[in-house]
Amino acid sequence: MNNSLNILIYILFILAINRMSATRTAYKGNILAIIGMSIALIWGLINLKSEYQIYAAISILLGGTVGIIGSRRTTISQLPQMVALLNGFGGLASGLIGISETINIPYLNFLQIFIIFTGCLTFSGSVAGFFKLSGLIKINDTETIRSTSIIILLLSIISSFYAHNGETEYIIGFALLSALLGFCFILPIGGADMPIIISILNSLSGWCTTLVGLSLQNNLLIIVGTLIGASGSILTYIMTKAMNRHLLKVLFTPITTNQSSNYQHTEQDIHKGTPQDAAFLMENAHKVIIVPGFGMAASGAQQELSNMANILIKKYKVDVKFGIHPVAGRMPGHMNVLLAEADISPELIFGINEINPEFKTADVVYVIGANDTINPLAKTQKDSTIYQMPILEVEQTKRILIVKRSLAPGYAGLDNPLFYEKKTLMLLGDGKKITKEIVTQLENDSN
Amino acid sequence: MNNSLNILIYILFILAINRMSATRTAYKGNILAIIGMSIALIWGLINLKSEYQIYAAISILLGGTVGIIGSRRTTISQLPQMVALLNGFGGLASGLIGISETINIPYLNFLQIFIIFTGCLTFSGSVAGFFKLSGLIKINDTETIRSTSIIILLLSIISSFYAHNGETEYIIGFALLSALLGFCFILPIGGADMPIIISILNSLSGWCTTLVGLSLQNNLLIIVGTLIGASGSILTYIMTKAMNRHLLKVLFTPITTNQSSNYQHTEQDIHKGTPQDAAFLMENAHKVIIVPGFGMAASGAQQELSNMANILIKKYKVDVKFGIHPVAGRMPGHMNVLLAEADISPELIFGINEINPEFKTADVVYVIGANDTINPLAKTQKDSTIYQMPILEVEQTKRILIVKRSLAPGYAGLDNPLFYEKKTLMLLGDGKKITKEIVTQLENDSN
Amino acid sequence: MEIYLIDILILSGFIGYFAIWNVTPLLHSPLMSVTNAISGIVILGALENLNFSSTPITTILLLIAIFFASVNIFGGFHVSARMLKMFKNKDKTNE
Amino acid sequence: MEIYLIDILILSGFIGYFAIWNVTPLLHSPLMSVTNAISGIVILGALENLNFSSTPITTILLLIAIFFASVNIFGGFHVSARMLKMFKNKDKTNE
Ligand SMILES: NC(=O)c1ccc[n+]([C@@H]2O[C@H](COP(=O)([O-])OP(=O)(O)OC[C@H]3O[C@@H](n4cnc5c(N)ncnc54)[C@H](OP(=O)(O)O)[C@@H]3O)[C@@H](O)[C@H]2O)c1
Ligand SMILES: NC(=O)c1ccc[n+]([C@@H]2O[C@H](COP(=O)([O-])OP(=O)(O)OC[C@H]3O[C@@H](n4cnc5c(N)ncnc54)[C@H](OP(=O)(O)O)[C@@H]3O)[C@@H](O)[C@H]2O)c1
Repeated sequence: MNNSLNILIYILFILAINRMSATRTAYKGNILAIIGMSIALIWGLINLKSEYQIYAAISILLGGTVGIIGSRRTTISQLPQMVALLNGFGGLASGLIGISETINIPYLNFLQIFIIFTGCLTFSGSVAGFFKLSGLIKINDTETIRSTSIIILLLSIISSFYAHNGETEYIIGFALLSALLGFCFILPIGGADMPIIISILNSLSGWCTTLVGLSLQNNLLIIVGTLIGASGSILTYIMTKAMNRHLLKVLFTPITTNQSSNYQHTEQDIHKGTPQDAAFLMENAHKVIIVPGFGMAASGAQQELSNMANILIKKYKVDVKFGIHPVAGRMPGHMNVLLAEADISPELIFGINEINPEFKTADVVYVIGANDTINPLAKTQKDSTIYQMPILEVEQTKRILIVKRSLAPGYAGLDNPLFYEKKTLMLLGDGKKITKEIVTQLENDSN
Repeated sequence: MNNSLNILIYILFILAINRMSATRTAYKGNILAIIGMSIALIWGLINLKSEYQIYAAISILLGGTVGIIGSRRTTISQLPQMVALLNGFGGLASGLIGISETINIPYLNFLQIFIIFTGCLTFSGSVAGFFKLSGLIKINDTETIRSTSIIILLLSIISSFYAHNGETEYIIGFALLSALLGFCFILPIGGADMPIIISILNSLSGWCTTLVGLSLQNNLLIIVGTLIGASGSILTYIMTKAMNRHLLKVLFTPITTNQSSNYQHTEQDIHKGTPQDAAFLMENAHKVIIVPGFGMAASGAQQELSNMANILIKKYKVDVKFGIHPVAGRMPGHMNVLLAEADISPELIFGINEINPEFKTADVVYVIGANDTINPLAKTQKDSTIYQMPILEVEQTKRILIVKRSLAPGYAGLDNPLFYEKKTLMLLGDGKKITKEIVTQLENDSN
Repeated sequence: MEIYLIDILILSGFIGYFAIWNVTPLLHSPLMSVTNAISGIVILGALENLNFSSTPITTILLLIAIFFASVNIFGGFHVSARMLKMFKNKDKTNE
Repeated sequence: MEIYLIDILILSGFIGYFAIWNVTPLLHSPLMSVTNAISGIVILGALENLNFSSTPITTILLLIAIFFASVNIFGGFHVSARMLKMFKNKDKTNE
């Protein structure tokens, strides 16, 4: 009975993950996974000694409530940090299981040491990722942190030998060191690389599950954990390829935030435009390409953008396309989620390879809150974190409209020479507000 | 050591099968599989008692030689029956292993009975498939054969109880009955359904391997066998979908070869054309679609067809496309293999869904040796084996040229009303010869 | 049994590999979020261990583990559903 | 061990499923032919059993099995290579 349920559960999970491969089936995939998990939870509770059942149920209820409230409170643009944090909690759970297993045991085996290490590291690394993605921590002095983390690594290796003997103080010490290591290791990593990091941590949380499964001889945990571990690793690989980053570089190259210091401009160097200018340019164009970035997410401009596209298409017969960079925003597919939310037809949305040849023939490109993903320095500035990342080749279009609040750099901390080009019109202000004004203007103008 | 080799081997096989998913990597996939198999063979020989090594090596060498010579002697249009036959040999090997295991054993277990049954059935079924595909057997009285096979099925079930006791005569009897069953079961199945049958047998040969693995507790055989068994089953499913056939119908509906009897025509009802007519029509067309079928394979016309397409494109600036039906020829992908052999650019080749909307706008369609796959009766004739199979909608084109040797029906034994349409010109003769004459004519004409 | 254990690890790894390889980048975020929620299955480990818990400390540690794993599970599926619902709605309007 | 055995069957089945699902119909024939050749791995069963062969009959049966499995293996790979070579050549000329 137990084993056939285990099999049922992992089959449901495999089918769920498989469904995630197409937008049409992905939602159902999630439901399959929820069904599998519900079976697991119920079965787990039933098999519990009756004296513990009530406590476990309360823990689950409390945790579940916190999780759901947390998720509800999260705005869509905060989803990436939420995913990071949740991931960390999974790691923490494994770590705690590992610690509890070692209490009252004379000797730890390697498995248990691994569980504690990986679990705690995943937890604290995810928390660090959460802070970085929320913008709560900004790091300048990466070198010191890196040297510190090497020392911590050494300390935790040493402490693992002591922990091996099963004394609780040492085990706790080892756990804390592992956590510290994760934190210090993730902290100095370039912000632009955070999605890769989340993916790595995701994969680690899978491997934690495998390790716990191995220690408990539980085939369900082993299979599911390995599945997630492997899929996370592959996802990491695919992402590093999409960003043209090497994994080792992501992990070990210090960020140099001051790389743009030799590139100081003021608002006098730019050509400022008004929403009216923008509306005029776009309604007279044959072809407009819209390039959204993190700023669209931050200002929640997607619905206005959808209105703008609709008016341009219907009223002014403009050929409108959306060009989406694979790492625009703060997580892969971030823009797609938002544009889908605003009911923008998928036929209008194009990936980097399809849209890049089109910039040449477009009349106007409307960049809203995108910066790094259109930054031509990616081609030339060797010491930048985005060097050699493929960009959207916005610079080939006749007129460039850029909406952002200031001349502040993007996520990678890099100034953007496009802002100062003659053919660029800067629309300084909140993305949603400016787009709304453009829409109003478009509505009033006669075609 | 043994187990790490096993793991290495099945990893190689999995990677090999994965590589088969794209034309670019498929050839390498085959090589990976060959490497895996070589390791297996060498390791198997090394682990053999020295007294048997020489005999086993000789068997392998002899078998290998026969296999390679057989494959070399096979013309490309005979490949399908060759695959069927080889498949059968795999099944036979499993069956023999099963029988040998049961000799000198007081009681058989279920596994061994299954191995013998599946192995022998796969063998004889494949042989029947081979005969049918080679055209060496044509069956009319399917009903009798079907009733016979039910009797045999009952007999073999009964005999399995006797065989269970381990007496050699009964085991042999059971094996023979199983073989007879496979033969009688496959024989009456419609010719048009043979690729589905081969795929089923392919999958069965995988399951045989699994069974042998289970009986020997060999994880390599279990994993690889299940892999092939599952992939074969899925392939079967995909194919039945492509042909719009239901698996149960494939297996249990008798073919009624005489369905076309109410549709008797003579050569007087058709409009005969010459290669010169065909050349004239095509060189003056804007758009020509070429539809090859089994007749192209049989006559080996692919190279001439490639020449014809080239001349039309280069000299006469005609827009030439190839439309390929998924089950044209005698195996899935049959046409694609041949067109690839003749170096026809893949950009010119289209599947049924892409090409069907184009027939309306084409001026001429050049059908060479295709029949069932363009037969409009598939839409109307309910009792035919191709009923509801999607067809290439050749009838929508202004002029239809059909090359075949006679008015004989195609594989499904169905007459084709297209032959007698006013806009159709029949070019009776060998596919290659006629195409060659058209090429000569095209070369001589001035554009 | 050791022998089969390594097979299971390898085979599961391959399944993870195949399942992910075809996913469009567009769905990478929801995918991560779903797999993340699924990895909360480790909660079964905590529940199982609870049966053998001998001291209050381990019981409390395990209950905390259950709490956090539940946050991960419920929050993760909820976040995923939120992301995926948008795609789903869009798909409907297009049909 | 029984427990793990069924896991292995299921996982292998899934791998077969995933590996095949994306194959274009164009490659179904070579695919069948390659998997067919691979299923000749059953030859290892014959070789293994040969070590325990006690009577001439079983030895002969197993040698015949080895023979036919080899026909399947060598013929199968050769046929596959022939089919695939055509695709390979075509691909080169296009690059
Ligand atoms: N997608 C992922 O997987 C992912 C994950 C993490 C990091 N990243 C990294 O994030 C970057 C993404 O590039 P991106 O081009 O999308 O964004 P970006 O380079 O981070 O630039 C976003 C721009 O939006 C502007 N902005 C912020 N809030 C705004 C508002 N309310 N209204 C209008 N504009 C606003 C900001 O300028 P102002 O402050 O002047 O307004 C900023 O320059 C890349 O470096 C990428 O590697 C990507
Ligand atoms: N692809 C697969 O997977 C597969 C496998 C097995 C069966 N099938 C079935 O096979 C059929 C395939 O349809 P199809 O349209 O390709 O072929 P078809 O319906 O079998 O017709 C082939 C035609 O080619 C003509 N032909 C034969 N030799 C020729 C030669 N040397 N020169 C010129 N013409 C020649 C024959 O007519 P003459 O005798 O008058 O020349 C025949 O009518 C379907 O029924 C399909 O279901 C398909």
